[in-house]
Amino acid sequence: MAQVAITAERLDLEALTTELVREARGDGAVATFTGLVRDHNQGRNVCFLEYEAYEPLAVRALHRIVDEARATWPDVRLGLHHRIGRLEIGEASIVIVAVSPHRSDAFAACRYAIERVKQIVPIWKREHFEGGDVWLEGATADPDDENARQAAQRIACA
Amino acid sequence: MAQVAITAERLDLEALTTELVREARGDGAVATFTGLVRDHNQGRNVCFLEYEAYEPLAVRALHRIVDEARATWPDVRLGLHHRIGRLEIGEASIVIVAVSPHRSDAFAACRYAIERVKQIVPIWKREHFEGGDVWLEGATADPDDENARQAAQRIACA
Amino acid sequence: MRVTIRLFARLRDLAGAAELVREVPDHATVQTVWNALKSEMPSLVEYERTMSVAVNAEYSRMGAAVHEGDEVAFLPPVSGG
Amino acid sequence: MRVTIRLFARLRDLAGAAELVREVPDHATVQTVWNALKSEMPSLVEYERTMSVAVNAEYSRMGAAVHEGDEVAFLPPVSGG
Repeated sequence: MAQVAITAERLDLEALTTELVREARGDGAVATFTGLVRDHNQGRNVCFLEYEAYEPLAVRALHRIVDEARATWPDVRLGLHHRIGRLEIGEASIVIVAVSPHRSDAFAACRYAIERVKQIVPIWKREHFEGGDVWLEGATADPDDENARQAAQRIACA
Repeated sequence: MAQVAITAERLDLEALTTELVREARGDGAVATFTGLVRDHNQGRNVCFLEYEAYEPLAVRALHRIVDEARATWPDVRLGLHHRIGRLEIGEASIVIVAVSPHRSDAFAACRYAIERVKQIVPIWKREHFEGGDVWLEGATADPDDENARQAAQRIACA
Repeated sequence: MRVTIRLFARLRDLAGAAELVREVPDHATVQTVWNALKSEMPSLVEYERTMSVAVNAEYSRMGAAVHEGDEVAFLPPVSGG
Repeated sequence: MRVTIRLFARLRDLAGAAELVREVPDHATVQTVWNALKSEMPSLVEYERTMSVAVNAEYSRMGAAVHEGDEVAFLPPVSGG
């Protein structure tokens, strides 16, 4: 199982974790994050979401996040899988796993990773709600924006 | 599956998560923490660990942590399972799951919970290492120590 | 020379196409490609200040040179996670 | 009156018993119970400043009253997680 992936398949947090902790005899901490599709957003009743990615660039952006995290937390091993296509309410759109000797780094790297995903990974979601649909738009992706990167690092509470 | 538990059985993060996210149609974030037995500690080669609990008080202390977290993060649902007995290298001693509408609260409550477990839950581990064994001792448990609680809350980065 | 233009999410909806092939002058930059595209499809201009660009699936800049056969992508603000 | 004393982890090892039943005077407190115990087993005294106490599986204080049949626990610093 690849450390990073963009996939139309159902995500499997447990399999990704198993892969990362294999022979992790020196690691004492695993922090994970899972993003789920919610049934409402900004006052709208959501029916389902549709995720689209610029796949080759999205995979590179995920690898970039892994590299950035390694530079800050050298002992952390990070896995990130993002799903695309149609997702129903309650399904997982993203799973992130951080394995580390100590919990502090595992939590920080995991949190950092989800913040960076929202900043620089070329994925878009179209929300299908009762009465219409709308493309959600967040951050202008710029991996070289050091202010954004530092904001993610502050939020990570390292 | 109970929200909190002290058990000699192998822990099941996925089952606990499934239980907590059932009908979680308004929740978009799941943060988890798993503690694993490491093969070394303070320069010693660890063979295995043995966990002991004062079970009725430990269960109450876990419930207390759930209540404290609810007071700070009312939208978070928290699950904590701690294993006791003999644990081999790489096995999970604790799993914590925090489910929330938003990721910030999920991360904070999850981190808060593990810090509080280490402060106030009457569980002890005996480390069996190459050449002997030793009881590890951390914090003097005092649930009414507000300084300790606030320290946990600061670390949670709420 | 010929380049392939890739459009995503709402930019794709506005253009009515995910992929376009266009002739651009030699020594063109990403900016040249964009200028031609927005002349052709004025509704895209609202993304001019918020979009990102990529060349051959690497993030790039408006001033970057493009070459024969390059894939030039225009990306609305992202919303993954 | 009679109380049950519970000891855990290294306190248990030092005492050589997880559970003891002892007679204590009426109107005893947790402190009374502890004082009797450390007289009997002086090696336990090293935990006097770091231990926690519980009565009937609720955290308590040295000054708390104990009653006939209570379970009084002495807990070394914890190390769960």
